[in-house]
Formats: sequence, C-alpha cells, structure tokens
Amino acid sequence: MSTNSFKFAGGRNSGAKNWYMQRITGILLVVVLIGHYILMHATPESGHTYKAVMDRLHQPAWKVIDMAFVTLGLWHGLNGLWNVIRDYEMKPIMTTVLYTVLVLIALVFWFIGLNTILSF
Amino acid sequence: MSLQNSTSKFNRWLDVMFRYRKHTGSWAWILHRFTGIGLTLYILVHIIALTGLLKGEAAFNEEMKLFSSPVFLFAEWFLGILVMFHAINGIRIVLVDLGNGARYHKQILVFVYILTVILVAGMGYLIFAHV
Amino acid sequence: MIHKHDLLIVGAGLAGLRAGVETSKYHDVAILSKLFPTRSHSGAAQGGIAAALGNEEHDTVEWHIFDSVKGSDYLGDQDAITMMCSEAPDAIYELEHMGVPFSRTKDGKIAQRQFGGHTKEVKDEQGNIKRLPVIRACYAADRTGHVLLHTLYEQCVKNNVRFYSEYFVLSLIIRDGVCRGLTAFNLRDGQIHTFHAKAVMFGTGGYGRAFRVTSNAYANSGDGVAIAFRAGIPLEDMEFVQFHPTGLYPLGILVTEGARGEGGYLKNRNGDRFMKEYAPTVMELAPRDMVTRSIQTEINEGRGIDGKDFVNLDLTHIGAAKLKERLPEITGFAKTYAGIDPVKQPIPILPTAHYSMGGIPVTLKGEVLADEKGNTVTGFYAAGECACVSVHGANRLGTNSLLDAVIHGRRTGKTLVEFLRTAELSPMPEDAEDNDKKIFADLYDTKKGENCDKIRVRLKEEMMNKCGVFRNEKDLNSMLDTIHELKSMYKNVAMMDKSKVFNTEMQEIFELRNLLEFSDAIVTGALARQECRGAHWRTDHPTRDDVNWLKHSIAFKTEKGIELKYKPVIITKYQPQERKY
Amino acid sequence: MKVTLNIRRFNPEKDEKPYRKDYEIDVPETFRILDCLDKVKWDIDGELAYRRSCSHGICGSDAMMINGKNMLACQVLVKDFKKKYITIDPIPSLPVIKDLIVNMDSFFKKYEVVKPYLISKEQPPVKERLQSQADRELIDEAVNCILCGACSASCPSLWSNENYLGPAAMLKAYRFIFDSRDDAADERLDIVDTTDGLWRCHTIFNCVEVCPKEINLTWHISQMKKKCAMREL
Ligand SMILES: Cc1cc2nc3c(=O)[nH]c(=O)nc-3n(C[C@H](O)[C@H](O)[C@H](O)COP(=O)(O)OP(=O)(O)OC[C@H]3O[C@@H](n4cnc5c(N)ncnc54)[C@H](O)[C@@H]3O)c2cc1C
Ligand code: HEM
Ligand code: SF4
Ligand code: F3S
Ligand code: FES
Repeated sequence: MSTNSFKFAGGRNSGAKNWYMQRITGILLVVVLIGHYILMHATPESGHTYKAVMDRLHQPAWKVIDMAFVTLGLWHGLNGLWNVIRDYEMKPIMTTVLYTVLVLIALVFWFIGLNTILSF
Repeated sequence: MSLQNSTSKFNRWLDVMFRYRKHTGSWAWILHRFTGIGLTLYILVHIIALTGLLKGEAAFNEEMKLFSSPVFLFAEWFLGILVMFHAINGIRIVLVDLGNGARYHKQILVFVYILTVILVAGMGYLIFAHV
Repeated sequence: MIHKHDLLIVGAGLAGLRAGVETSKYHDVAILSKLFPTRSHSGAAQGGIAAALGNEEHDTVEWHIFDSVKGSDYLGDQDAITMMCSEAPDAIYELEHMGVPFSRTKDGKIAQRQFGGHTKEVKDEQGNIKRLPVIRACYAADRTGHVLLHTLYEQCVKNNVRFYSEYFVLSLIIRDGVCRGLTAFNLRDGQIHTFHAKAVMFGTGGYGRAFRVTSNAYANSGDGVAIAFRAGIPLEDMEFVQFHPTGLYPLGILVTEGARGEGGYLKNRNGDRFMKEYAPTVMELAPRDMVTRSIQTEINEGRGIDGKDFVNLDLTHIGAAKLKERLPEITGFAKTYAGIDPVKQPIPILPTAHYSMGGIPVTLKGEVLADEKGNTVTGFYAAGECACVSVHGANRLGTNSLLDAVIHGRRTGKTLVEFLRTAELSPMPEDAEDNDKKIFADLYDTKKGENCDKIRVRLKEEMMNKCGVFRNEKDLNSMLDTIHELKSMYKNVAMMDKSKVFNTEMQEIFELRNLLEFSDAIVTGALARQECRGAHWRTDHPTRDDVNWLKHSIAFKTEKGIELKYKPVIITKYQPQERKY
Repeated sequence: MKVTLNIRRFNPEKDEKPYRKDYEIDVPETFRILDCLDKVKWDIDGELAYRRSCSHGICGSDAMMINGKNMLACQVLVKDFKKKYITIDPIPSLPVIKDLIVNMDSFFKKYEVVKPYLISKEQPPVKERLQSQADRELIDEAVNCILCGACSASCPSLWSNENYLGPAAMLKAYRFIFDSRDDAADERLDIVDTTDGLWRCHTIFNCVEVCPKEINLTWHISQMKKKCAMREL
C-alpha cells in the first residue's frame, strides 16, 4: 500500500525573523533599487562612464547609499534563495551545505562590493 | 503504482506543476520567484563587473562601451521588467500580510501589473530616448 | 484478521462519537465507520439542537417535554422524553465546554432560535392559555451539526480513540443472547476482519436513502438497523419515516427549518401563505408532519408553482444581512443547486425523506431489547438515529434528534463504562466469518446477473410513491409485492468490479441488501397500522385511533417473513389529546 | 446534454501506470459532476472508484481535480462548464489508492499535529462560558472547514515539500489560537512557527481559489504569521 512519509520535525524553529527581515529589506530596497535603476539610465552617461560613477563615489552620502544597496541586496537576495531552497525536501546535510555556500557567497560578495566602493 | 506514487519526488512535482491550473496567485508567485532568483544572480554579476572600476578609467570605459551597445541597453531594459515587477509585487506581498490585505490580493495584483507596465514603458523611454 | 478491543462503536456520527468521548477515558475503545468520522451525516444537520436554556426568552424544561410528547403524536414514551429534555441543558453546556463554537447572543450566551413545534404557554387577555412559538434551538449559524460533529471528533482525537475508518460492518455476532463482536470489510484491502469485544454499540444513523427524494447522504442506508434485524434483533416503529417539508427542488437537499424559524413564508402558486388554512396559530412553525402534508396537499391539488410539484419558501423579506449571518449555508445551496439568490427570489421546495423515528429498540440506558417484553441482549447497545428509545414517537420535532443522539450517546456511554468494568470477553465462535466469506465468494464468482442500480432505483422510486407522505392499503400491498420481487432479483445481483481494493460497487451491493431488508419492515408496519399518527398518514383511515393503535409496533424477522408484535406506550403525565396548532 | 468525462483511472491490482479514459454520457444540465460519475459507474463501468456521501458539499468526501482545479464533485453542475469535455483526476500530491481515491492519512496526521481540540486550563462554569459576538466572529470562517483537503492538495509549497503542514492544518490551528476560550495559543504557535509550518506559505492563494466553503485561508495564515513575528521582537 502507498506510503505517507509525513514527519513533523516539531520544536519551535521559527522562520519569523527571516520572514520579517525579508520584508524590511525588501521595502528598503524599493527606494534604493528603483532609485538606482532610474538614476543609472537617467542620462546615457550616468551609469556607463567612469567619470560619472567617480563623481558620485567621491561623495560620502552616495558611498553610504551604495554600501546599503550592496548589503540589503545581498541579504535579501540570498535570504530569498535560502527560502526557495527550504521549499524543497532534502537531507539535513544537504541543507547545511547549501546554507554554508549561501553564507560564503554573501560574505565574499559583500567584501568585494564594499572593497570597490571604499577604494575611492 | 501510479505516477503519484512511484516516480521520483521531483517528477511528481513537475507533473503536478504542469497539470494544475494556474490561478492569478500562482502566476504572481512564479513570476516573483523567477524575478527574485534572476535579480540575485544579476546582483552577483553586477558586483563583479564593478570591480572593473579598480582597474582604472580606460579599462572601465572600454568595458562600458560594450554595455552601452543597443543589445545591452535592451538587456538592461529587460532587467527593468524584473526589477519593477519584483519590487511592486514585493510591496503587494507585504500588503497581503497587513490588515485585511489577503482579502484584496487580486485587486492589488491588477494594480501591480498595470504599474509594472507603466514603469517599464517609462524606463524604455528613458533608456532609448538618448540612443 | 482478528482485532480485540473492550468496546466497539460502529458509527462515528454524533451518537457514536459522544459515546466514544464518554468511554475512552476508561476503556480501550475502537470506533468503526464506513466513512471517515467527520464525513458522517450528522455534519449535515443545519438548524439547531433543542434545550430549554432560556437564553433568549423565558423557557422551561416542562414545556419542552410537553412539546415533544405532543409532537410525537403521543406515541413517544414519556419517561424517555422527560429524561431527555431534563438532561438537555447540561448536555449542551458540556458540549460548549468541549469547544463547540455556538453562535452567541449579545451578552455572550449560546444563541437560540425558533423551531417548528416548540412552544411556550402564554395567557391572552381573557386568561386563556395559548401556545406560541418559543426560542429554544441552540445553533451555530446553519451549521450546527457540522460544528458538533467536528468538536466531538476533536475530543476523540484528544482521548486517542482508535479509529477504523472506511471499514464496512457486515454482520453482528450474537450467540446465546450474548453479543461477541462483529465482522467488517476493510474497503482499503477488501478483506474481512473480525472484531472481538466485550460490547458493541451501534450509532449507524438513519435510512432515508430508501426514498427517491431525500435529504440523506448516500451512506444513510440503514445498515445498522438491517444488520441487527438479520441478527435476530426486532425493530420498533419502523413505519414512521419523517418527510421534511422543505427539500430543495428537485434533489431534496435540505433547507433547514431554521429558515422558517427566522421568519420564512411558504407560498403556493397564488402567492398565498397557505399554512393559515392548516395551522392558524403557529403557521409555518407547525410540526414537520403537518407542514409536509400541507405542502403535499397543495401540490396534489394543483397549487404548486406553475402546477409543478413544488411550492415556494420565501425569504426575500428577511434581508441580505440576516441571511448572510444566520443562513449562509442554505443561501449557498440555493445558489449552487437551483441557481437562485434567496435574497431576491423565493426558494423552490418539496417534501423530502429525512428522518427515521423507528429503529433498534433500546432501554433508557441504551441496552438493546430482544423482544417486546423488555428482555435485553447482553453486550449490545445502540443510540442515535438507528435506535428507537422512543423519544420521537410518531413524529420528531426539529432539533430533537441531535439532542437524542448526544443525550443517548452520553447515557449509553455511561452504561458501557459500568458494564465494561465487570464484563468478560465471551469466546468468539469459529464460524464467525463463514457466512460473509461465502457471500464474498459468490459475488466474485457471479459473471452475469441483475444490475444493482436498477433494483435500487426501482425501490426508491416506488417507496417514494407508495410509502411516502400519504399511504393507503392498495399502494402498500403493491409495494410489498415489489419488495419481494426485488429481493428475489437481488439474489442474482452481479458485481462488475472484481477488484479487492476500494471495491465501492461491492459496498453498494451490501447497502442495497440492507435497504431491501428494512424497507420490508417499514411497509409491513405501515400496512398494519390502520390509522393516522404523526408522520404515518393513511388516506384510507384518516383519523388517529388511540383505542386500537396507541402502541409501539415491534417487527421480528422470522422464517415466514416479518411478524409484528406490539408493546404499550409509556404515558406518565400527558394524556393523549387532539393535536392542533 | 452530451458530456464527455475524461477520467484518470488506476487500479493497483491491474495497472502498472495510470491511464486516461473518455466516457460519453447524456445527462440533464442540472446534473452535478458527482451525478455524472454515478452514471458512469452505474451504467458503464462499475469499477470506477471515488468517495462521496452527503452529495451537497458538507461532508468533504469528494474533493477531486476537475479541469485542473480541485473542487467538490457534488458542488459543480454540468451547466457550469462551457466546454463539455471535462477532465477528472484525483487531487494531486497525495498517493492514489484507486482511481479518484487518494490516501489522506498524511493530511489527517497533520491535522492531529496542531492539537485540534480546545485546551482550557480553567474549570468551566456550571453554565456555558461566555464569548462575545466579536470574539465568535474571529473564528466564524475557520470553523466552517469540512476537511476536504482541496486546499492543501492545491498548494505548490506542499507539492514540493510533503512535510509542510499545509493550509488546512494551519487553519485548524488558527481556529483554536483565536478562540477566546482556549488557553493553549502559545503551544500551538510553537507548532506552526516552524520551518514546515507558517513560513512555507508564500501567499500563493491556490488554497483560497479552491476552498468549497470559501474560506480565505491565506488571511488566517497571515494573522498567525503576524502573531509569531511579534513574538520574536
Ligand atoms: C440534512 C439533515 C439535516 C438535519 N438537521 C437537523 C437539525 O437541525 N436538528 C436536529 O436535531 N437534527 C437534524 N437532523 C437529524 C440528525 O442530523 C440525525 O438524526 C443525527 O445526526 C443522527 O446521528 P447519528 O450519530 O445517529 O448518525 P450519523 O451521523 O448518520 O452517523 C452514522 C455513522 O454510522 C456509520 N455507519 C453506517 N453504516 C455503517 C456500516 N455498515 N459500517 C460501518 N459504519 C457505518 C457511518 O459511517 C457514520 O459514521 C438532520 C438530518 C439531516 C439528514
Ligand atoms: C525592490 C524591492 C524589493 C522588494 C519590495 C522585494 C520584496 C520581496 C519579498 C516580500 C519577498 C518574499 C516573498 C515570499 O516570502 O514569498 C521577496 C523574495 C525574494 N526576493 Fe525580493 N524584493 C525586492 C528586491 C529584490 C532584489 C533586488 C533581489 C535580488 C537581489 C530580490 C530577490 C529575491 C529573492 C531571490 C526572493 C525569494 C523568492 C521567493 O521566495 O519566491 N528581491 N522579495
Ligand atoms: S479549508 Fe476549505 S478546502 Fe481546505 S480542507 Fe477546509 S473546507 Fe476543504
Ligand atoms: S496555496 Fe499554499 S502557499 Fe499559502 S496561500 Fe495557500 S497555503
Ligand atoms: S459528497 Fe459530501 S462533500 Fe461532496
């Protein structure tokens, strides 16, 4: 006869933090991301020449905004991927491996991103 | 036993995903998920691409020439579809969980689609007006 | 395969589950049901459950008793009715404590509404006593049965009751007057299982499925009643089958009496509220049998809407808001099945076979009676619609049957707790499964024969026409012939499906066997009873006859056919009077 | 009216794999899909297996996937369909036992996991506990669930993860968490506040589309998400 493999993991293992961080970062990103995207295309130069980029990057306010963008984007995006991964049943070891990979990607790219911004 | 019983979990999942009717909410979810994954991959690529700034003005501008070509501008416009839809639908998802949002998700979704189309069209104008 | 438990409860409706909650605290209880428990037909009950709580207006247990006695057309046993009505308030509070989400009054008490046949005593200016409708039925919108059923199931889950769902009970094993268990077939594997226990309780529900137009579920095929009958247990008052006045045309899906309780009107083709001709004081809130006959008379005399066989139930004056709050479910039914919106249009309705007053005779404690003299069968119990206590007599009042199921489920549970403390397991006979095995083998062997559906369709059609709201000797005689003919056809029934797993066709064949079994008892009883009483209306004997017929009929299955005996009605306080409203 | 039912058949004793078969029948347009199935079973193929009982959408036996959407066969009429070629499958993601009958054990196990019964730590009063109409209103939708399983079987999150409790079980949790008479809200929140609970719901709304009792499950799930999120702050 057919099997029913449902097992309840049990125990409080909240995804609540994860959930509202996804929402908070998302809402903040609306401003930063859409702003960024529009700005980059506002004039043909704004996003595509060294000079235009440099002009902005030398202002501290823009530095902060760009750093926030990298941070929020990575957090939200990789946390999002983590959410997607959790939707699929897999062996616990697999989950741990994937989680580690995501955290590593986050750290590495965060470092690369900040490095670029802070170099100027 | 039946397809629902015997084949691998993945196949069963695919099978159901294809056979089951897609309601408005399903489409929104599928689009949100794909755009989210797409944007995440893009942001990674983007971060790498910008390390070009470190190589100095000449090298960076050389790279950017490539990105200023019509093909790439088009690609960037397409990116805008992902950005706009994901962002606006993201707001909808937040609204759904607030107050009585869950009772109006369909109405909000209509707004999301309309707003996305308007914004994407506007961006198209911005991007291509200069070409 | 043999399973052993202290107690087997067959049926997971209100009666079975209530007994389960009571007994499972102390004993090893298993509940068998051919449906998953929450699929039982108790869940379809809409209107309410009666108890003189007096939450909305002054009410007394005494009035409830009187109404039930009068409603039963004086055939109800008054000791049983007194007991039921007195225990009612407590039983309702207990249900609330278990978690039943009743609708609430403004001050947070259990909400109540009016229902047919439930009245209060008021004095008019001249000092004459009049009886007017009273607010007595506790409800949860129009989903009362649903919330009761689910709450009781939840309590059973809490008490870790062992459920055998989708097991179809085939026969009782009674030897030397002692019940030892039963056999059932498991729909999932198609095997016969034997259950061995110290006691068996039946709560298998009603048998409206013997009629073409019915509010009952497919599952209400009177299995318990027929199984007991085959095992040598007599059946009481089988001729009394209640037809509910308002079934949705044409299928017979129930439109709760609560719709009239909330103020709905019945109208014929001329737009007249015809109930003023039949029951001037209570109008639409007369007891069911009266309203049903009034509607049927209107239809028969050509005053149905457009001359067809239905009249209108008009709720349009009640208003959208109240309908949404109090009667959401039937609003939905009307939209889905009749394509009409009760806020704007009247609902087409016709009488529909609804409730079986008769059944397995039991004592007040739930013990099954072996004969008309009061001897009981050891270890066999019954409660709910399949049993006959008799609290409903010749006609049940609306909302009294949920009460019956809950009260007697509880009482029987209590009896069982005591019985099981001392009871021993009687040995299981070797040949317990033999008969069922043989029937199984035959069904799998037969290649060609009668179609089960053809037999059933004819039975239902003819029961409706000849043994329905109005009956007479000629029709009943011809119905008896039909049943005998159908029974012999049934002997050659062929099963198309030869598989084991979920052989639902086999289930239908067994259900048909049961339908034929008890229909015979209904018709035989109806033919013998030459009077009109409650739901039993003989056009050829159009009056109540207390001299000859104020008695319960008890049907025995014998070699030669059905033999009828009678036993007296227990009358304590209320002498029979003419029944006028 | 001529209707063709295209039914997904499977008999574990004979068939290796499920297959589809067409049945042409002639029925009145007021027939329910359930009546059509009955007609096929009684007139054409007695082997066809499906569950049913009440026949008017209250027992929850006959949830099945009709034209790619879960619904109760007894709650849709033939005339509700524009095209008279109607496909019928068992509800997805649960193991098929035979034809349209699925094994619902895991569905009910999930139901039991959320402690689906009133837990009251105080001795009840002699009469009923009082509950205001506003408090009763909070659970008004949730108590209507008939456990048909249509919602859970329509949820993409559940298709990809069998351990997800699913909307029906969580609705049951809601029914008790928000019942003013219940004292075990925190216990139950602990149960749904898990990776296999609330957080697998991505507000896809398939459950809401199919619920025959028109319960807005997502709304109820959202209320619990908010409660849990507040708890963490
Ligand atoms: C549409 C409708 C509306 C109603 N509304 C009201 C109302 O408003 N107020 C009121 O007081 N009464 C009402 N009634 C009547 C009332 O609902 C029933 O009398 C009562 O619910 C019967 O409960 P029960 O426990 O005896 O049987 P049921 O709830 O019918 O349960 C029978 C059980 O027995 C099981 N069973 C049957 N045969 C077998 C077998 N062979 N093997 C194994 N298991 C078996 C079934 O699976 C089921 O679990 C209504 C009835 C109907 C049909
Ligand atoms: C601009 C504003 C944005 C908003 C308002 C937003 C909002 C959201 C929300 C609310 C979710 C949760 C969905 C759920 O729980 O079901 C989400 C998921 C996700 N987002 Fe965003 N987001 C934004 C931008 C981005 C960006 C820039 C990226 C890429 C880096 C991204 C990647 C993702 C991913 C991968 C997911 C997971 C998808 C899923 O669970 O189906 N989002 N987003
Ligand atoms: S919530 Fe609706 S769809 Fe889900 S099980 Fe309950 S009634 Fe069925
Ligand atoms: S379909 Fe599933 S994801 Fe949530 S909204 Fe319904 S439970
Ligand atoms: S048969 Fe009961 S819900 Fe359809």
